[in-house]
Amino acid sequence: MNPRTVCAAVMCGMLVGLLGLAITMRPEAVITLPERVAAELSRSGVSHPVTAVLLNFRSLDTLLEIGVLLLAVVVAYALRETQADPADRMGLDNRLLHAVIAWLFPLMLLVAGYLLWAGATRPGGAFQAGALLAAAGVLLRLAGIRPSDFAHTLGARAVLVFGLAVFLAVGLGAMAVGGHFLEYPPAWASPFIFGVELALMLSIGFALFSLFELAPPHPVSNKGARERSET
Amino acid sequence: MLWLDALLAVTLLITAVLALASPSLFRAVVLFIVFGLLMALVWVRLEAPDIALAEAAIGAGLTGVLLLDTLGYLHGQRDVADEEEGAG
Amino acid sequence: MSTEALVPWLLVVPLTAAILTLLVPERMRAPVSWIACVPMLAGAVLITVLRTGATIYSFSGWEAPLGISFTVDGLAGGMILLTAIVSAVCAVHARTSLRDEASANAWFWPLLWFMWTALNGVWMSADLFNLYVCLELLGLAAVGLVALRGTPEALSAALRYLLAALLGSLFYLLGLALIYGSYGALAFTTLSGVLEAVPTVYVALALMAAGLALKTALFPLHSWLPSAHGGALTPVSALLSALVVKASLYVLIRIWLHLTPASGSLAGAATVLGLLGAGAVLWGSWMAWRQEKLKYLVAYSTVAQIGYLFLFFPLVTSGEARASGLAYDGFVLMLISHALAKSAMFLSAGNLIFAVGGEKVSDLAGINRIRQTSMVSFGIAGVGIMGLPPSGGFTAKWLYLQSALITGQWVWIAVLLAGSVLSAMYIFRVFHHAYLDGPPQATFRTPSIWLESSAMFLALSSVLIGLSAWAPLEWMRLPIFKGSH
Amino acid sequence: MSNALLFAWTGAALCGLGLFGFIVHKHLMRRLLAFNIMGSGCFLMLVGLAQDGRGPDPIPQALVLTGIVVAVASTALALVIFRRWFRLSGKVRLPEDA
Repeated sequence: MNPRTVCAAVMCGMLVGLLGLAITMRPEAVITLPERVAAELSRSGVSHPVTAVLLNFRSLDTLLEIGVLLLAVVVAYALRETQADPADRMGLDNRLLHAVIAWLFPLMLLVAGYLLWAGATRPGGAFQAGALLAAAGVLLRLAGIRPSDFAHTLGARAVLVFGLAVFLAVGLGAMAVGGHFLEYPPAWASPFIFGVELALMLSIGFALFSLFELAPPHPVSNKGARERSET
Repeated sequence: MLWLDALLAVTLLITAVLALASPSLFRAVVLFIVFGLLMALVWVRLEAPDIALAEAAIGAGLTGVLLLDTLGYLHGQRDVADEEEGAG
Repeated sequence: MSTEALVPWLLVVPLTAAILTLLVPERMRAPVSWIACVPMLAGAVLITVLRTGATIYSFSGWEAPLGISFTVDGLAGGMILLTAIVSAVCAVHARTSLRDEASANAWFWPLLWFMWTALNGVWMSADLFNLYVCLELLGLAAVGLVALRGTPEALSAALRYLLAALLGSLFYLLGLALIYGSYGALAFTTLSGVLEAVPTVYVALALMAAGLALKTALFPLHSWLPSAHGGALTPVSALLSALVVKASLYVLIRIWLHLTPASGSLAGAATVLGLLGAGAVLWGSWMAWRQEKLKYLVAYSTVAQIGYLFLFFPLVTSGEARASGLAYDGFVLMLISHALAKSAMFLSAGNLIFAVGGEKVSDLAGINRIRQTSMVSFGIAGVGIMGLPPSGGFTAKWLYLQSALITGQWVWIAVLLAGSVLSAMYIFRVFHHAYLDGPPQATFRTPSIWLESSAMFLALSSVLIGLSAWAPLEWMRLPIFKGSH
Repeated sequence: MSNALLFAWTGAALCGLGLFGFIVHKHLMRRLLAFNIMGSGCFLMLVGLAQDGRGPDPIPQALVLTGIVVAVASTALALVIFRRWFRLSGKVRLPEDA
């Protein structure tokens, strides 16, 4: 047994032991927040409680979380420029794949739109829709289709910050009409939340896609390519 | 239904162990994606469909793609078999 | 004008600046950032001057526990001002020092603004989960800033830092899960005084403390810090050592002050934290003395100084009101003077490295013959780090000593004295090399006035804060420690 | 035992497994896998404990959604830095683990 394994086993045992102790010995829970959420739901502008928590009651968390996502993309940009990349990977040039994508791509956009719209009343919302958009982008990318150097344009950066900017603008708009930051007037809550979600979906989707796109490209993994990279 | 959940929990744990212990990194990543999909099932059982959707799309899907892409990058650059020895 | 209206702007302005710096052309990013520093400084000064009592601000108009509330009390206000001053001066330094690093120069600015947003969030947030998001934003921004240099050393340091930060966050999140599972709330105002002295609460607090200690690089969890702080670009090193490591410690202090169960003793936990702090002081100073590279010496000095900050825990739990008050004052002053002195020291070290063209302490040979301003600012900052009068570091240690004397905790007095001697050793080692004979004067470069004056400004502030310590202490005193003076 | 509590226990076990893997492994990608598994364990505990003996609770569910996005951002950031590190150094581990 090397010391590292022993150390890991001890730490793991301690953690599980402590968690077990905490779960078995925990006091009678007093959780009333779900009732509070249910009571205020009608004033939140959406009827799905999770969306209400994410985009109204605790919207500041969501705002900062978009910042976290954006930050990861910024670092990817920064490192990409520090070191120049080799030639781009070619992608899987496959006719069947192209045919499948021709069908799948619009379908994915459609489902993303549905998820966004559904988020107000039932499961779904900007994150899931954004992830689907990103997946659609990755699919295109795998098929060798790429938006020509779009990543390095002002437009790309504008799409990235769009969600955060709209979120901030809506928050400030709420302040302009006399509320707190991000305090939607109940009558306007629905359209505000939908607008924010739409912007977030675009930015989240593009950010997740960029994290894939901005990673250093590698040559196609075949023998020839490997030899090229060795030299 | 509790026995079904217990079965799911056990499968989840076994997948996690396999993903962490697999000698092949590629197999570990694939098992991790399976783990993510099982997590999505768990979220459905916990009446959290929002998380289930996000877990399947982001947790398993995108993280999996990023991991696989990185794996391809490692192998595309050079043979890392010798590096992997002893890391398992 | 009430301070309440200022609170959201302390997040909105840096986030807007982050967006703008991403959109404008690269050469405009520094000027835009400079302009944005002005409202940040103004807001920080206003909130310090105008605040009376604790200001509570509910985001989205939903009060805690349903929504997220920020609390700006004396401690938070002081940290906002400190952040604004140090970050603005580092921005001045970065404008010149990053000019030769094309990519770093372009992307430093948005990362700086995300970091600033996260710091302000950490100082003000009174919600456990919101603090988690703020800490993640801060951690990823800091990791990005370390990686910015792009060298293999910087990248591996960034990865090690990232792994430590992520693990720390997970421990924090586990504690949070246990607390929500038992008490159904995340807001400090709701949880304060509610937590009972039961195993679950202690496990939750211990997990959070462990995670935060890892993020603060408390000995023996400090191994990620020296390469991250020592290997980063100079203004980044200054920001990380002065502000970023303090954020997780600050959250720990908040939890300690607001969430620990009223019944039940904390003396055991406080002693453990104090002993680890003592270990940090001794080990960090010793390692600093042994470093070859100048910036690594300064980074290990941070490990040691974090140890002093952790002595707060045993001193504040002594049960004697006057001793607790003194310990709090000493802690606050130590925090401020270390932030100012250490950022000054890193900026000076960066300038010295630029001047002599080598990273090692021994490369400094001969620099003193040509009266380098950077050597002077390094020395003034060193006075604060060693805790010699009239610096803030001296007054802080003096307050700690008094607190320890009242309750007769001789161990910590010994640690304070030993730490001072050790820090004098590693700082005089730098001076020793500077006085040695070296290459002819012609091989030295002269750093620009911007670089030298920004380091000097922070160094002088670290002394000034010692001469006028009553002012920040008066502003930053919390109600629970009032009346003890 | 409710199924929520069962999954909370599962989460605790996953945290332990993840921590073990995180410490024992040296390959950075394996450490990231372990981090993600530990993260999933944390999320399970958060929701499981809150929902034990009660119905679905939207607050921890929303927190976990936020947590998942933060986790994927962290993982992606780690992979980006890792790839650069690998390209410059040819190594898949941190220098002190080599």
